[in-house]
Amino acid sequence: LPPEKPRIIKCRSPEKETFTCWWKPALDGGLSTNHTLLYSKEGEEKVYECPDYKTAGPNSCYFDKKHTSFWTIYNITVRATNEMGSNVSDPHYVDVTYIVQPDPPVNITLELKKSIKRKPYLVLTWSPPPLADVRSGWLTLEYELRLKLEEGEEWETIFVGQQTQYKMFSLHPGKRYIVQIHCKPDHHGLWSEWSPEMYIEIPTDFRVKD
Amino acid sequence: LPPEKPRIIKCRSPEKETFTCWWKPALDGGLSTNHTLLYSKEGEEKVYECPDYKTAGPNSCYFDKKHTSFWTIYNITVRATNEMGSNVSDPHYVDVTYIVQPDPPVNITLELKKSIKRKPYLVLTWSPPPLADVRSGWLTLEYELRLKLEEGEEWETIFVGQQTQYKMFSLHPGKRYIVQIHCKPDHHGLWSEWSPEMYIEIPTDFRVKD
Amino acid sequence: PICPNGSGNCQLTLEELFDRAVKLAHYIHYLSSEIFNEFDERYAQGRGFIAKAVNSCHTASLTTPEDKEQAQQIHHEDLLNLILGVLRSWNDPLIHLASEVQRMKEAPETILWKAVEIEEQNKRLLEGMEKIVGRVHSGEVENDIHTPWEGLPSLQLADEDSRLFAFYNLLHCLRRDSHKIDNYLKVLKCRLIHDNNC
Repeated sequence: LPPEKPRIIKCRSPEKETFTCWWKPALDGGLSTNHTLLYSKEGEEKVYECPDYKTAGPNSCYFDKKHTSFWTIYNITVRATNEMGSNVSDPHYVDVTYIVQPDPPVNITLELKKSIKRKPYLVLTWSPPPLADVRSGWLTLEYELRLKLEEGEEWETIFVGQQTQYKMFSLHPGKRYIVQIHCKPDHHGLWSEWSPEMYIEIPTDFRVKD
Repeated sequence: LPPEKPRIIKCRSPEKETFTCWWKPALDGGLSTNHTLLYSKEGEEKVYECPDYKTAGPNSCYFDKKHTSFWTIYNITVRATNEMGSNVSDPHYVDVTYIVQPDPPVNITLELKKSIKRKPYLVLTWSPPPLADVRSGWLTLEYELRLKLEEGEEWETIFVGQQTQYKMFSLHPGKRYIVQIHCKPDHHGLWSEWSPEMYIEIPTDFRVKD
Repeated sequence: PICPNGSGNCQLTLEELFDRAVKLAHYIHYLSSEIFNEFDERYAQGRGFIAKAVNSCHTASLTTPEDKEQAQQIHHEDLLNLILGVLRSWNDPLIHLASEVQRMKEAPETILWKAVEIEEQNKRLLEGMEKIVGRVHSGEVENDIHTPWEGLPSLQLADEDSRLFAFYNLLHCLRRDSHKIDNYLKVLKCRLIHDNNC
């Protein structure tokens, strides 16, 4: 039998300069199957082949700076071929601006502070991922943090816009919290992975004196 | 004695369309002294005199739209003359692009809202200063806001880019805050004065139910 | 992006093209200001270069709008062509700027990186502007507006003061021209996309 239809899983750009697409290989019924990624650009008839099948690992195509334009929409397909025939995936349209997924924020610090009337609060600060920081003004990021009691089930998620600092007021003295932060380009693009889990214990003597 | 050397103090443009220069009059030792502002423009030999000594008050020269060009270096000097002789200031090089200092933002509103998860947040909105024509795109303004607890010492300053609205998330329930905003042209120019202080009290019942 | 149903071709809207061009032009000018300021602080203090840097940009012969009224009165196709002309006029000098900066004595990494980044992003903006002009222009994309740059020898002069002034002047002109492009694109976007109601 000719191979089944392959499927393009996703395409991602870390910084609006390069991007990578991954596909799910076609079920090949035991015959050796070869995959080819082809693409055309909006308004052009010409069809190009994937410039680099290696850099991003198996079943992937990496578009370096030279092959990445963010002035156009890519129409991408993958063709699976074996000795019995071939099959082509559905077209996958890619606009690089919409597939930007930054790396997580870095340098996260958690600091317990006491306000003037001894009210405790937690100050979180963080920095943009190195690449975005260097390109400030070009890649504007928004942040969201989440926290939960260590033994708790439910995360509480808080959107904080472009701030890189946040104050938490309603905390349980004597409890341990887990905190994570992630980021996303301000208009289009995708949330980064969550930053590694960070732990903070609220001391018991921080009891709030009302 | 001839007058001492006059000095050009500063030049400012409030809306990137006109500009004004002010000078410090020369000490005249009691003799009546007359000041003349002369300027030449980059790429031209011709020397012009100040077009309007009146509009901006004493010891000033006002350049209306017709006399204001951007991306061009003005070489400006002031000459003080009395019956004993005259003296010329050092040249003052000005590109109006870099001396735009707008008026503060106006129509500032503060509104307390509750997020879906009952978290209180403050929505600030404002408008550009009336003189500034941001609609045509000729002038693009960026904003920065600062706030502090009424009894606090330290201002927290937040750069908000070109938005004219901002959501503040981490607020002390039961506290009174002071808020101000100022603006600056994108890239070059000077921050406006801060807007008048505005107060907002975060109600205590906004405490999150654990 | 608009992906017309069934047709094999999606297309970026003019608004999306302008959004990206404005953001990129803003970024290029931000870098151009930074590199100028860094160079000025490190190499030009007390040398009185500003007085000499008058009327010496290789793009001076391109008559560009110098105030709001001129920018609003010029036809958008002419302004687009002017932007293309200024961008093209910077292709060559930016290639040499990046390589000559690398030859400078202990040029800081931040200046080096910016010179390369500006050259790359300028090419990118040129690609985008040609696409926008192609969309907006009724006729063929004009290819003739362009001013030659003969400044390479002065970047390689043996006399340090003259060589530093050549760099200063090039960066001064880059800051100025990139600001013009940034400003004109914002005016054009407000005019063509938002009906002068940005």
